[in-house]
Amino acid sequence: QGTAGQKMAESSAGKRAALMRLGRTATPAEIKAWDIDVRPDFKGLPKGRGSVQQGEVLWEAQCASCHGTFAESSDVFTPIAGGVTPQDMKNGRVDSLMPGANQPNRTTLMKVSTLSTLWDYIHRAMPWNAPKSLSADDVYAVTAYILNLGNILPADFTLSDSNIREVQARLPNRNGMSTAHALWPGKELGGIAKPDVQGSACMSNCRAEVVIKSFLPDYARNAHGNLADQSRLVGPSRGIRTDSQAIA
Amino acid sequence: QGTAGQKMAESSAGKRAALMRLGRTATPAEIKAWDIDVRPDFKGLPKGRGSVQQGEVLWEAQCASCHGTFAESSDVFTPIAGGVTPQDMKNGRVDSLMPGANQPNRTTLMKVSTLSTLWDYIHRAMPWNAPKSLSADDVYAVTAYILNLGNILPADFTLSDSNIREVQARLPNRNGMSTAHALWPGKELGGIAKPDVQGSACMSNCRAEVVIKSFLPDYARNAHGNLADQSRLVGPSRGIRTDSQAIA
Amino acid sequence: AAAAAGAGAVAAGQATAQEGAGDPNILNLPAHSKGLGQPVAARPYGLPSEFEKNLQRRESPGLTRVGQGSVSFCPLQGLFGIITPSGLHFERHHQGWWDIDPGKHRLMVNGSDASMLKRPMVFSMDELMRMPHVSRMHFIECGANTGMEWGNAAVPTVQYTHGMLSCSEFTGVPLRAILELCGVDFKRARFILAEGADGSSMTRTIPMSLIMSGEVLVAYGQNGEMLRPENGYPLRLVVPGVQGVSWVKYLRRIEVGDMPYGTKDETIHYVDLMPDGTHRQYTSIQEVKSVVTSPSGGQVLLQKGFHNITGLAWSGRGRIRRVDVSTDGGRNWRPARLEGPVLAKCLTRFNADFVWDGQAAIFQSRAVDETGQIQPTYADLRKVRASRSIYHNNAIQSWSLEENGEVKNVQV
Amino acid sequence: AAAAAGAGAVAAGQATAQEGAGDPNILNLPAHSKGLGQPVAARPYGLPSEFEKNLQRRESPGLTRVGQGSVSFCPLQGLFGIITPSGLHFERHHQGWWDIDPGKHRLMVNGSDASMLKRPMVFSMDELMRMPHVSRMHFIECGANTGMEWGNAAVPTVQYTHGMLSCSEFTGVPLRAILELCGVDFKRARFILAEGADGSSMTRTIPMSLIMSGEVLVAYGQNGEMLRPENGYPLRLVVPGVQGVSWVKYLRRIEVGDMPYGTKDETIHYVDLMPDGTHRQYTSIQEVKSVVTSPSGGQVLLQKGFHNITGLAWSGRGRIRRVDVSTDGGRNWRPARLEGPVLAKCLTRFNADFVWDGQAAIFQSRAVDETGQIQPTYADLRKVRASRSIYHNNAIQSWSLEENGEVKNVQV
Ligand code: HEC
Ligand code: HEC
Ligand SMILES: [Ca+2]
Ligand SMILES: [Ca+2]
Ligand SMILES: [Ca+2]
Ligand SMILES: [Ca+2]
Ligand SMILES: [Ca+2]
Ligand SMILES: [Ca+2]
Ligand SMILES: [Co+2]
Ligand SMILES: [Co+2]
Repeated sequence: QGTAGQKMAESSAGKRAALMRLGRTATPAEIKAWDIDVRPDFKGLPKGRGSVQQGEVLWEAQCASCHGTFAESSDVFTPIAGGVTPQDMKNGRVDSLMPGANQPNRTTLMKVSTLSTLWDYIHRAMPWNAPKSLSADDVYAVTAYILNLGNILPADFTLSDSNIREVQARLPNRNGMSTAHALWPGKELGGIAKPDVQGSACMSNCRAEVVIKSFLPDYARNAHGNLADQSRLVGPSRGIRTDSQAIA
Repeated sequence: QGTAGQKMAESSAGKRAALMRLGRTATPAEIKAWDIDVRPDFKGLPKGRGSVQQGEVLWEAQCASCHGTFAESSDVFTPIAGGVTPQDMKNGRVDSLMPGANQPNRTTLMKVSTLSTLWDYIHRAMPWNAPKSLSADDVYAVTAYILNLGNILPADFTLSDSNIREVQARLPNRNGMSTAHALWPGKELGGIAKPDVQGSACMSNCRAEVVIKSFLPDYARNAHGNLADQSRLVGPSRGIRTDSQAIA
Repeated sequence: AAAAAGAGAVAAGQATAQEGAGDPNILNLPAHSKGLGQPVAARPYGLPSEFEKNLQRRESPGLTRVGQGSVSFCPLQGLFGIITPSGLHFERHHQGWWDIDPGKHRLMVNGSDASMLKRPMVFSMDELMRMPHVSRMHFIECGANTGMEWGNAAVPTVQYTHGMLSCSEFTGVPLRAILELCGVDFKRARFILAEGADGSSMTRTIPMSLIMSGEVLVAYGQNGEMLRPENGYPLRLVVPGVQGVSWVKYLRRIEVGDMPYGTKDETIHYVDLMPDGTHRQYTSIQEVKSVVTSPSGGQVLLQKGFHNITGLAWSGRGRIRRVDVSTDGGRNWRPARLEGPVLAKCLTRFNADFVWDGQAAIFQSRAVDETGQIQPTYADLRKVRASRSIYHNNAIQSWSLEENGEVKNVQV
Repeated sequence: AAAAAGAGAVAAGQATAQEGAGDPNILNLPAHSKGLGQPVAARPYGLPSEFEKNLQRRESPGLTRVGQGSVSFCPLQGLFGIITPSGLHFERHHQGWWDIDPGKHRLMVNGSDASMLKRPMVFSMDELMRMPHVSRMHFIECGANTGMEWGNAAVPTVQYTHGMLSCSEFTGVPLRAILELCGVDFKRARFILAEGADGSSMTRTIPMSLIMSGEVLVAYGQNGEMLRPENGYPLRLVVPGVQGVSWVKYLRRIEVGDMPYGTKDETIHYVDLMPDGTHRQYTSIQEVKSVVTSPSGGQVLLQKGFHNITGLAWSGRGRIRRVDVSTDGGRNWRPARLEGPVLAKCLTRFNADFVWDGQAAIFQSRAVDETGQIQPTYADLRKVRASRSIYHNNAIQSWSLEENGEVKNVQV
């Protein structure tokens, strides 16, 4: 005891070899248990099938309580169905996303451009309070039903791994995505190098007059509890009182 | 509402003037209430007096429970009296601080070099559970009694603001302090510029053999609770078990 | 309507205007000067003062409908420096948070097909924590931060306008090193999928170029201790400069592949609606941005005279180069002082002097990053992206100081 | 005597040696992957995971006799990076800690006599917090840290050998600016007395030269929020590089004067006994020092193979320039990697590779600061200061790794 070894300056090869002993090979069963993602090219999609009608049963039993019978509810989240037209399905672009379209909500079906996304997400995360409880066939069925609620699939349709690419080609917003921007930190997506918005470095007399274009309305100011209770009790300022007494 | 003023680039004079409006002059009564320190030259010492006998009464009522009747106790803190000799009082240096003196404790009276320190501290902090409750006369008295317990003052002595300098000249360790070191971050104390200890930059074969000169004994290893409970539950290591089962 | 309470209406602990012998808080010694306090380790893990309870993370009423799929905002109005206290770090959960047993947690690395790597692998926390690690300070900002303000001033305080922002020292293993251990074919595998272990099993595509730079960390440490459960204990991905949703919490799996994954939160959400009706997909970088945190909306200045304007600046593209401050709504600007250290993809605290003469004022700050990007005005931003983008609002924030001392959220 | 439990005796959550179909922690999805978690703001002020409870501040049994005049040590063995979580910051109280109402707290500045300044003043927290402030990261170390080890190896873990050490981002006003407001005569007033408001009303003399440098702060912020009560809420002095006892908590008063004050904690304690029987007085600077925090005493390495040696280095004289690591008790050294940022009078985290072949080893680290001071061995230190100094032990720490994986505190 007490003699000191000589373990100086390990070669980087020695270090690498030692590091290589950390971790182990994943078994096929383990990969199967966790590798559940489905890509836009449907890599990862399990075989299976489910009809709109099966989906309806499932929806009403396990989904409608949160999302509404017609997937129209915004009780727990934004609506899933609504806002898309047969014309959109043709173009692959959703008109109600255009400015001034007066569409009150942006629904899931207005935005989703890849069907894999819906399938993957329902499979991994829904029902919200029991995620990963659905079988692959269940997911096919309920996805078909959602698309039926959006008038994208007919009521007698059965969605499966063999026809899903055709259904992808019907998605209303399938052509609605762009990666022509500078907000991806790499060149993997093409994109553009130069950011699209730039500010001004002007230091004096930068604008003729300053007009307040938007002023927080009183109801919004007072809708966040008593602001006096959200500020420190010492310092240069206090929180403004917005409790019922103060705003009476 | 909504027009913006021009409050640009305040001159540093303007800023200074604005800063000068922060804070206010302290009133004499306020300074009196808080400026209680007593310096080594006795600046700050209030007038007053107290005898060893008065001090004894006070000590037994308010101090002895923690420090012992003879200020010898280490129940709550290190002993206050003990370890000094008449010879020390002459030299102003405490022999029992020398290496090999075999003094079990370093008492307060062995170390204190300035009497102001004792007076100031008792006045501001004692009794521990009721600090700042003693009058100036009380502090003179109990200080006198402590010095009497250390055989520095006779039993019939009365300590006061007018004789305290003479008592300072009797303190056993009054010449025991040095500021000839490099651990004061400034030139205010003289000191020395060059640190007194320096290590070695040797990188290889720095010592012929490595001998373990001190090894933590088992009783010390096991005297800090179960070390297994003091270490994270994951990571490269675990805490060693030192509970009664492990060391049985 | 509400009658705004002015400075006079607030009872302030000023040392000014002392009358008579003096302040009773000085003359009558407080209990803590005359008694014995509490012992050490009374709280083996400490907490803030009872007087600091007002600084909490809070939800914005009406923004979300269920707490497990919601946001709590960080109280930026009361914070100092650049480190966010972990207890006040903003939260964003999609299916609720968990306190996961780290002894049972695993990280798997696999490929979208077998040719992407030599060996799919599994690591325990014990093993990950044995690898060479780094610690780095970085901000994390939700892509939807300030999202409620795209159209108009909508919420009252900086906690709600900008509070999906926090900054910590993160400790972990560069993901690159882990991928190298698995023998990843970096030529083919240009993307990774990061996947969490919670109910949502959050998935996001991360660019390999960012991983190759060594910046992306498989992190377990945050501000000196382990990640908090709300922030992904025991493992989360740290993707500096990129929006928070990519910093996958409860990280359980990394898949390497040759195309992006089009996950729910990069196809249906976290896509930015442009004026032509298309959505920008895979928008990730949090661009140069800043905000004055004090004075800020919902505050009432107590007095005229000197005030310190303070705020935060950050950029997902690198270091902050400078910050300018305006007190007249952007007509005139002057440089702010940057507090050090100024680190890449990290919050930078700035300060500027302000002497309040009692007149109205409009506070703004404008950051510039090391790539030369300048924070835009709302007009600059909307000219290109209109106002329906939800995500990536980095416009200059305006706070209007009224004559009664109240500060309000406005847009100019 | 105790039978040391070797590596095999510890149940470890290794991902290695997987048999059959695979790890049940992977094959059987955990509850958190199949359910709904907790909502945001379930904890408006968050806390660490339940699994982190072992990392606590703790007293060292037998060191002190009463909790209000004691020390709790920071669990360095489990920390990452340089920021100390405020809840784990070490504590040293002399008369207990308090949670003081900041609205009633005052700071007074006066002179030892009237000629020292133009105007004795009183400030409220409201006013102090309006002044221009700075935020800086600094370590704080008790002068008595490692004091139990002067004579021999005495305590088992780095929490007890080195745990009177923490590091935070502090926010506050340079004391110099406050003294300038009071019109201090800097020619005459070469010292200040800092005084606290607790029962001990802790007093310490601070050199004016350090204040003139702008480094000394009247601080209210710590790691982004207000100081914790245990650390002096609402106001403490920050004296970078200087031992913790000078960082007066609950700061109530600053007196400027022309001589040092000889207070109890600079005359009877925090004086360093030298071999000639004199005490060094006003020893303040914490000299260059470092310690390996993992592997460290009381730990058991789980496995042979790669390990990351990690630790902390710091110097009260400025930045850390380099750290060397030895695994053979100081015969041979190699440079460690410094994690950035490397800041003055701040902790610096270092790392070094170590491949454990199962043999015994002795870990050491040795720091060098920007002034060229090199951390000494115990022999170097004792040659000059012997072993009764109590304070300012900055010797190189040795940890002995035994063949069974246990690490023990030794001195070589
Ligand atoms: C207990 C409530 C609940 C139940 C039951 C539920 N969901 Fe959901 N669902 C939600 C919430 C909340 C979200 C949003 C999650 C988030 O924040 O990412 C959501 C999101 C979705 C989305 C994505 C929508 C979008 O635009 O992001 C789909 C698709 C979906 N649910 C389908 C289903 C299906 C199919 C079922 C039944 C099998 C189901 N849900 C059951 C609450 C529920
Ligand atoms: C309730 C217990 C208690 C009582 C009563 C008490 N003391 Fe103390 N005393 C202490 C403790 C504990 C300390 C150490 C404080 C510290 O940690 O700084 C101390 C320190 C001292 C010291 C400094 C000793 C040194 O070496 O630092 C002196 C002198 C002293 N007390 C005198 C007195 C006097 C005089 C009284 C009565 C008027 C008194 N004490 C009453 C507990 C007590
Ligand atoms: Ca292994
Ligand atoms: Ca004033
Ligand atoms: Ca896959
Ligand atoms: Ca605004
Ligand atoms: Ca004085
Ligand atoms: Ca040792
Ligand atoms: Co988000
Ligand atoms: Co101390």
